[in-house]
Amino acid sequence: PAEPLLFEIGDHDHSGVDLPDVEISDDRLGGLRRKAPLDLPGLTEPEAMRHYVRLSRRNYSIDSGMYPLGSCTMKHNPRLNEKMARLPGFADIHPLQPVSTVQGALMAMEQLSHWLMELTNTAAVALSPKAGAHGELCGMMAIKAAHEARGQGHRRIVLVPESAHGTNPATAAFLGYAVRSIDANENGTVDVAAVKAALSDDVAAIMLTNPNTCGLFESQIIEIAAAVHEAGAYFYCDGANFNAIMGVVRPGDLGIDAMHINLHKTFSTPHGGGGPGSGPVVLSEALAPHAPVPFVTRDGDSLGLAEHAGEGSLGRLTAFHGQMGMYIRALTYMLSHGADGLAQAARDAVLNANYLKARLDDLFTVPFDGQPVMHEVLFDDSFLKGSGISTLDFAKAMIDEGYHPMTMYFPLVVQGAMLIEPTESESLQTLDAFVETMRELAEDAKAGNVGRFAQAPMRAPLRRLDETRAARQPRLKYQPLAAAAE
Amino acid sequence: PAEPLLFEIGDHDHSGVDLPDVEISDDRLGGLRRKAPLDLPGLTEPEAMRHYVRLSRRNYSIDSGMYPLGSCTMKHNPRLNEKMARLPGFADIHPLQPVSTVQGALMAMEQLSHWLMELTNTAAVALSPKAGAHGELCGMMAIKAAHEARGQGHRRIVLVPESAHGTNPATAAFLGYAVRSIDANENGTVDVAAVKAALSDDVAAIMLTNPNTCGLFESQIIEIAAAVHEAGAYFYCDGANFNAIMGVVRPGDLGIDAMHINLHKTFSTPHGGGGPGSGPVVLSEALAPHAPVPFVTRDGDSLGLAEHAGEGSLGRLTAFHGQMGMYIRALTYMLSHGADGLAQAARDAVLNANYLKARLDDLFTVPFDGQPVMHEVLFDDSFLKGSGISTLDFAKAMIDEGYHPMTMYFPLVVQGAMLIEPTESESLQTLDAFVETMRELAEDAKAGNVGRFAQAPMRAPLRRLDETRAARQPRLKYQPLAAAAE
Amino acid sequence: MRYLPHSAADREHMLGVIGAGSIDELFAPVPRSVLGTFSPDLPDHQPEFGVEAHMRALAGRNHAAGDGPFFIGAGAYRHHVPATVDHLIQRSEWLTAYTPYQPEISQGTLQMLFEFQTQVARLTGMEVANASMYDGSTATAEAVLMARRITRKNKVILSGGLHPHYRDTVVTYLSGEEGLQCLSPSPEGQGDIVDRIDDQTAAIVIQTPDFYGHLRNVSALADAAHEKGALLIVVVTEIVSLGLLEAPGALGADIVVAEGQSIGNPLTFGGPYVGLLACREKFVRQMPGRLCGETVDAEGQRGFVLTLSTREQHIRREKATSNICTNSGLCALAFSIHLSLLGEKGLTRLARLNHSRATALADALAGAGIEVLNRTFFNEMTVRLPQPAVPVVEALAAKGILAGVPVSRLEPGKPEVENLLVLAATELTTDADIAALVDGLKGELA
Amino acid sequence: MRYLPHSAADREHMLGVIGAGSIDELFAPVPRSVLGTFSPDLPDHQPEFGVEAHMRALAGRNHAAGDGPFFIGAGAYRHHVPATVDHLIQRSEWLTAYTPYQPEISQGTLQMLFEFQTQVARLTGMEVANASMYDGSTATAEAVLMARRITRKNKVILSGGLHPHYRDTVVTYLSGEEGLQCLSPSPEGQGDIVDRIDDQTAAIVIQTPDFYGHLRNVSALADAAHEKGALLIVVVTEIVSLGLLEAPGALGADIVVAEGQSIGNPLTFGGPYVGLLACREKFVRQMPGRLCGETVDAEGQRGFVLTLSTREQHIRREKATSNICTNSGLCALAFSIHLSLLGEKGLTRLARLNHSRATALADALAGAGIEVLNRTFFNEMTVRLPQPAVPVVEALAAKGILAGVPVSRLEPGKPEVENLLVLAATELTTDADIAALVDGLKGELA
Repeated sequence: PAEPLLFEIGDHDHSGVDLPDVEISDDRLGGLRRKAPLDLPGLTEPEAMRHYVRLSRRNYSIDSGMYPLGSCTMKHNPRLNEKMARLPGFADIHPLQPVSTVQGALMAMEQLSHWLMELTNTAAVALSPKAGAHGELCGMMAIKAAHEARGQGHRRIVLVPESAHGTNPATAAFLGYAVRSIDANENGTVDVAAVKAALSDDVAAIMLTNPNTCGLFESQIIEIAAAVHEAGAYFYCDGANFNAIMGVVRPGDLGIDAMHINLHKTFSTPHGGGGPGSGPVVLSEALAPHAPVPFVTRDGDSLGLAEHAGEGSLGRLTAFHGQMGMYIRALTYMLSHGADGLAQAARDAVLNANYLKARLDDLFTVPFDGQPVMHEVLFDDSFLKGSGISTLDFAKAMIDEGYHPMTMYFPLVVQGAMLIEPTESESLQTLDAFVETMRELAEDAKAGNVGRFAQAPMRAPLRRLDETRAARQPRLKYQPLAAAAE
Repeated sequence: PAEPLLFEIGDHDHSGVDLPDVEISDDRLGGLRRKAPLDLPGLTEPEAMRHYVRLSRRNYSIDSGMYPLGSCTMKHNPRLNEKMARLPGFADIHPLQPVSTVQGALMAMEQLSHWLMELTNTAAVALSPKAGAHGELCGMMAIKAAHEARGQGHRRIVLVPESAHGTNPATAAFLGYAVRSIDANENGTVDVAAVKAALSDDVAAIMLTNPNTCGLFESQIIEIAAAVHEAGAYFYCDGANFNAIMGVVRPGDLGIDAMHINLHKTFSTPHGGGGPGSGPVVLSEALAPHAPVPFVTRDGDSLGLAEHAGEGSLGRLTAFHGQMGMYIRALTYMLSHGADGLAQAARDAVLNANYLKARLDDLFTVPFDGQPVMHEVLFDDSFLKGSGISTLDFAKAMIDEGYHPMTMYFPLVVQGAMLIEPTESESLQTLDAFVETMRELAEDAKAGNVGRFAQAPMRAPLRRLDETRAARQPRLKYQPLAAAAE
Repeated sequence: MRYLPHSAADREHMLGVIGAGSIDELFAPVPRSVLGTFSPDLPDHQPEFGVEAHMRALAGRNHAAGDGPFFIGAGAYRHHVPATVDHLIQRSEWLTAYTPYQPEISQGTLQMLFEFQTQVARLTGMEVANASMYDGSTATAEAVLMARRITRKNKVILSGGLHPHYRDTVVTYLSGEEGLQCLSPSPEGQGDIVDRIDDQTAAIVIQTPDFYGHLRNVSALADAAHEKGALLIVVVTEIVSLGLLEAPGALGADIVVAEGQSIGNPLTFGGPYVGLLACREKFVRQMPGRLCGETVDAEGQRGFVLTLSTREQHIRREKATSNICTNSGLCALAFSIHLSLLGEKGLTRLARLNHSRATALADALAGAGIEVLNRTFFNEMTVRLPQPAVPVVEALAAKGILAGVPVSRLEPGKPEVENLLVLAATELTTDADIAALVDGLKGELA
Repeated sequence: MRYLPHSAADREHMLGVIGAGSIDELFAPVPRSVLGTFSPDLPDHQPEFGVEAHMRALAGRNHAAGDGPFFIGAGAYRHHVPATVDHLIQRSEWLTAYTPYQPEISQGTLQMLFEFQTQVARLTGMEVANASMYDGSTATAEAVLMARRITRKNKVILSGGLHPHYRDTVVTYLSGEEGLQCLSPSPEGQGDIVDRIDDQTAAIVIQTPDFYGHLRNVSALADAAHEKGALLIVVVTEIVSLGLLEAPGALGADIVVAEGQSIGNPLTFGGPYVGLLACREKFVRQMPGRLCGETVDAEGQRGFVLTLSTREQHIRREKATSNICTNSGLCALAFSIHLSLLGEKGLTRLARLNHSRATALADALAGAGIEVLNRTFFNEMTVRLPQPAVPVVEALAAKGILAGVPVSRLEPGKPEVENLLVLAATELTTDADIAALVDGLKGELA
C-alpha cells in the first residue's frame, strides 16, 4: 500500500523531540531573526517510526535477496562493521580535536592505508576522497599535478575506452582534458594497437578499468602500461572492479599509477540507497609527491596529520579528513577476512560469475567468449532477437520473480547489455535458484510470451513508472494540492 | 514468498562464525564426550541475514501498523530504551559480580521501584517476577504467606470474576486454591453483592482486574476492597490494564494489597513476539514483609542485595534478580515521559478508546453502555447476527485491510467479543483511517457480502491455517522428508 | 511529548466527537476521592539527551565484564555474541510483534519458534521441545511439577550439585507441598541421590556440568531412576557444553531443562534469559508453555501455528499445565539465530575452545598451588582457598579482576563452603587474563 | 570464513559444472608473473571477537566528545541525535539498498529523497534542492562551478568568512583555472567583498554564520551581486541556525549550499556527512547530482523516479554537470528523519536553545575578561586570547576539556590569527561545562 508523504502526515503542532522552549533576546542576532515560516511538518516518534518502516518495506535490498547489479558489487554488509563504526571512540570524535586526543583514529587510518598499499603494491594512498568519482578526480588531479611539475602541462588528452564508466570521461572533462575514446577489440578488451596509435606527446593519461566492465581481465595490461609510460603518460586505473582480484593480483604489479578503491564496493561498506561512499586512491612512486592533504604522519609512536598542502601536493579535496565512518567499516571487514579471506572472497566472486556463465550460456548470448570471466558476466540481447522483448522488459520480469535486475545497457560496447555480478556473498543454493528463474524467463521469452515481459513488473509495489513525464514536467518537491493547482 | 526452513538452507559444513579448531584431550571429560551427532545446520552470515530478514517480513508489528489487541497494550516501543539497555554498563554485567561493582545497576532498580511505588501508592515492590503471570504467582504467594503467618492457612478459596484473564484462575489453582467464579452484573462490572455473598472465612483473596477486561473502571472497587478486607481476605489486582490509569489513579488508594505490573505493556518494553516480559509486583504494608528475594537494600550511600529469604519472605521465584534488561527500558521510558507524560499517556489512551467507541457504536454493538470506557472498548457480535459472519471472519477480513485484528472471544462475559485497545500511541489520523475501514467492513458484513469474510485473509502471506490438523497430528519439529515419511 | 501523537487541537476535536467537555469527564467512573488527588515524588518529562545522560551515569557506575579479567559463571556466562544477532532481533517486525495469535500475519515468529524447537530438541537429544520458558530456574520448577503430574507421585529429590538458586526456586514453587528433598551441597562432585530413590519418587533432578563444574554420570542416574519408575530431569546451565558433551537425551533423561543465555544473549545482570524445556514425545500434553506446530493453510501451503493450547491458561484457565503466558520469544530468537550461525561446526569448535581455555585456567591455578576440586569439568571449576573466598574476591574486584563466585554467596551460613570459589573460563578468556588472576590470587593469599 | 557461503564441496561442484580444474584456472587471463606472486604483510582472518577487541582498543585511544566539556565546532557540530534515527537507518531495506535505478522496487528510497529535497528547499527558502552532495565543502565547489556555467563568467570571489577548508577545496577544484579570488580571513566580521564585484563576476561566496561565528548581512550582498549580474552563493555550515535565522532564499541567495551534519549525523571525525544544495528553479538543469521527481506508474499511482539525468555522468559522460555518482543517501535519510522528528516546532526550539547556550558561553567568557570578537552569533564565536591559542588548547585537552579550535590550525603562518580561538556551544553544553572551561582558561592564562 502507498505510504503518504510526510507532509501529508505531520503538521506544525507535532514534534518527535522534547525540548524546552527557552526565551532568547534579539541582541546577538543582528536583526536577522527568521520571519519566513519554516513550514516543516513534524512527526511524533511513533508516527516517524511507522512512516520510515513502511517506506523501507517498499525497497529491495541485499538483505532481502540477490542483487546482481554488475559493476556495483552488492555484497553482504556485515553488521559488525556497523557496530564498530558506532563506538563512541569513532562516532563521537570531532575532526578538529587536538591530534593528541585522536591517536586511535589516526592509527585506524594508518592501518587502513597499510592494507590498501599492501593489497595494491603502491607507494602512497590518499584516503580523503568521498566516493569513487571523487577518487577519480583525486587521481587525475595527481596526474595533472605531476605533469605540471615535470613541465608537461601541455598534455591535454586523456584516453578512455568506450566500455568505461561514465564517471571516467566526466572526470577527465572536469579537469579540462579532451577525452579520446578507444575502441574495444572483438574480445571485449582494450585494443593495444589502438592505444599505441593514440598515444602521443599530448596524451596525459589513460583511464582504464581492470577487470573491465565486460567482466574481463585486460590480459595485455602490462604491455599497455609500458606503452603509456613510454609515451610519458600515466596510467589511471578505475578500481571499481577490484573485488575480482583483491589479494590475488596487485595493481601496482600491472603498472598502474593511480587507482581509486570503492570502499563501498570492495570492502563491504553499505551502499545506503546511494551513499555515502569512500574512494581512497592508491598512488605510484611517481604520483605520491602530489597526494592531497590531509594525510597521517608518524613521528615515533606519535601520529599527526599533515593538513596543509606543501610543494607538489594537489591540495585539499574536501573539508576535514574524509569518510572516517567508512574507514572503520572497511578496516573491520579487512581484519575479519584477513589476507587469506580477501583472496578467497575474490576467488569465490570469480567462481560465482563463471558458474552463472556456465549454467546460462546456452540460453543467453555471451558477446565475448573464449576466456573465463572475472567477477561478472556480460550477456547481450541477441537471444531476444525477434521476440519483441527488450533487455528492459526482461529486467522488469525479473522483479516479478523476486530479484533485483542486473545492470542493463551498460557497458555500451554491446547491444542491450545485461551485466550480472553475483559477488562472493551468494551461496550455491541462491545461485541455483537464480539460474532456474533466469532460464525459465529466457525460455518463456523465446516462446514469445510477450505479455509477461511487457507488463512487468506486476508484483512490485508499483507498476512501471512514467519517467518521461517526470523529466518533462519536473515536480521536485511536494506542494499541497491547492498550491499545485495554481 | 515462502521462506525455507533453516534446515533446508544450512548444512554441517557451513558456519557463520570463525573460530579456531583447537585440540583437546579427553582427560577432564570423564568419558562423557559427545558421540551422538549434533545435527545442527549452520548458516554463513549472509545466509543468516537473509533468512531472518525475509522471515521477519512475514510478521505484522506495531511499527508497521495499528495493533489494537485489547488487554495487550501494544504501544510504541521507543528505541532509546533499546539503546540504553545495550550500554555495556547494563548489558555486560553479571548478576553475581560483587555488589561493589554494580552500584549503578542497583540504583536503577531502586529508582524503578520508587517510580512504581509512587505511581501505585504502595509500600513495597518485588521486581523479580519474569512476566505478568509470574507476578501473579508472586502476589498470590505473598497472600498465601501472609495468611499462613497470621494462622489463616485454612483459607482455600480465591474469588475470580468471569471476565478475568486465564492466568488468574490458573495461578490460583497452581497454588492449590479452589477457584470460585463471580458473575458480572449487567453493566459489565463485578457485582458487589455477589462478592459480599461469596466472602467467608475460607476466602483467601479476590483477584480482580481494574480497569476490567471489558474496558470499564470498577466504580465500586473501594467498597469491594473494604468488604474483602473486612472478611480477612486480601485483594489481588491484575495490573494488565494499568495503562489506563497510570499517573491518574493510584491502585493503593483503591485498597489493593498486591498488583503485578506488566512492564511490557504499560511501560513500553517490547513484546518481542511473545516476551521477554517483566512483572514487578507492588505490595501493601500488610504483604510487604512477605516479599520474595532478592531486593535492593540501602546503607547510606551504599546499595546492597538481600538474596536470601528471611522470616516471612515467600522465598525466591527465579535465579538471579529478574529482568534487568526490561527494568532499564521501563525506567528510560518513565524518565522520558515523566509523571506528567505518563498521566497524559493514560488520558490519551482513554481518549482514544472513547473516540473509537463514539465513531463506531452506531454500527457495532456495545454490550455494556452507559459510562465512558477506559483504555479499550468492547463490542460483541450482535451486529453480525444473521449475517453468517463470525467475529473470527470479521477479524480475518481486517487483516486484508492492513490491520492486526483486535482481541477476539475474550472476555468470556459476552458472545463473540471484540476488544479494541488503540493505546495512546495512535494518532488521530490513524484512528480515523481505522474507523473508516471498520465501518466499511461492518456495512459490508451487514450487506451480506459473506465471501469477503469467509475467505479472508486473502492478502496475507498465508491463507487461514488448519489449526485442527496441527493439534491432531502434532508436528513440533522439523524432520527431513525421508524421516517424516517413515 | 515525543511519544504522544496528539496535539491540543487533536484532543479538542476528539472530545467534540465523543461529546465530552474534557478528558476528565471520561474518568467519571473513578471515585472522585482517588482521582488526581496526589502529587507523586517524580520528575516531569525530559529531553532525550537528559534521559540518556541520567542512564549513562548509572551505567557508568558499573564495572562491565569486558572491562578486565573476568571469571564469573555460576549459571550465566560471558560469551561473544555476533553483531548480526543483536542487529536482527532489533528489526521492527521481530521486536514489536505480539505473541503470534494471528498465524496468517505471524509466520515469521512462528517459523522461527518451530526452528527453535527443532534446534533445542536436537541439541538436548530429546524428542520435543517447547517454545521457551522464562529461564533455566523457572523451567526447572515447571519440570518438577510436570514430572509430578506425569507420575502422579510426590517425591522429588534435588541433587546437591543443582544451582542453589534453582533449588530455591523449586522450593518456592512447591512451598507447602510435601515430598521435596534437597540434598546438601556437593562441591566435590559426591552424591548420594541414588540411595534415596524409592517407589514414591516422581523425579530426581540433577545438573551437569553441575554447579561446581563437575560432569555427572547421567546414564547411571537414569538407570537408577527408571528402575523405580521415577523420571530423570537433567538441568544444564551452560548450554555451550552440549557442543562437546553427550546429549542428556542420549543418556536417558526424561525431561531436559536448560538456561539458554550462553547462546545469543548478553549477561544483563541476570535477565532476560531464555529457558529451554525438552522431553520425550509421550509427555507432550503435560508440557507447560507454548508449542508451535506445522500445518497447512487453506491452499495447502506449509505454515505454522501455536498448537496444543488446551494445555494453556488462556483456554484451560484453572486446569492449565502452567500459568505461563508471555515467555522469552525474543531471547529465543537470539538463541536460534546464534545457533544457526554456529551450526554443528561452530558449536563444536566453540565448546572445545571453552574447554581448552578452562583447562588452561585449571592448570594455571594448580600450578600456583591452588587446590582445584574438579577431576572433570567443561568450562567451570571449584577451588578451595586457604581462607574465606569473599574477602579475596572483593580485594581482586577492587583491582579490576572479577575472580569468580564465592560459594558462600549462594550458600550462606555453611562453614564448609566458606573457602570455595567457582570460576569459569570462556572463549573470551585470554592467557593474559589468567595470568592476571593467578598473580592477583597469589598476592591475596600470600 | 563467516562471510563466504561456499563449503569446499560447493566449490568442487561448481568447478565441475564450469569444467575447470581449479579456481586458479579461472584466472588464466592474468599474466602468470603477477598472479599470487606476493605475500602481503597482513594478518589472516580472525574470529569476530578478535576483530572487535582490536577495534575497541583503537577506539579507546580517542577522547570522545561526550567524555567531557566540549566546545569544538568550526564546521562540524555535536548535537543530540534521537535514537530512533540511528535505529531506522540501520534497517536492512535502507542500509543495504543501492542507488534507486529500479524505481518499482525502490520507492522507499525515492520517496525519502523527494521528502528530503522538499525539506531542504523549505529550510533554505529556495525553490529546488537536489538529493544530496558529499558534504558542505564539495557542494560549495560544485556551486561555484555551477555559477560559472550559468553566468558563463569566470570570476568568483570567496569571502574571508568562508570556512578555510571550504576555500581550500574550491581552490583545488578550480586549480589552474582563472578568476578565483580568495579574500583574507576576516575574524572580526569585516569584509570588502562588495567593492570587488564587477561585471566579470560569476558569483560571490559568503558564509553565514561565518567561520568566526558572525551573522552576515545576506540581503545587502545579494543586492550588490545582482546589480552586477553575479550570483550570490550562500554557505551554511551549521544548518540548525536556520531554525532561528532568516532563510537565505528569503534574502536573495541564488544558490545555497550547506553542511547537513548537524541534523541526524554524528561527528565521526569529519565524515561521512551530507551536503545540501538548493537553488532557484531556473537553474535546475545546471545542478549537479541526483534529483528525484514525482510521476505516476502505469496504473496512475503516484510514484517517484530519479529524473533529469541528462545532466549526469552515466548518461552524458564527459558533458555531465558533475562527475558525482554515489552521494550521501544514508546521511540524507538520517537528516530527513531527524528533521521530521523536529518539525518546525522542534527545530525552532533547538535553534533557540543553541543560541541560548552560546549566549551563556559568551557571557561567561566575557565575564572572565576574555575578549569575544562577535557582536552577533548563532552558536559559535571567536575569542582573542592574550597568547597563542594552540598551547592553551593542548593544555586544556590534557585536562579533558576540548576548548575549541585555534584558528591557526586552519590558517597556519598568519600571525594575526595566532591568538584566536573559535568556540561553539550546542544544546548539549551545560553550565558545568562552561564553568569548567572558564576555570581552565583562567588557569592557563594566569
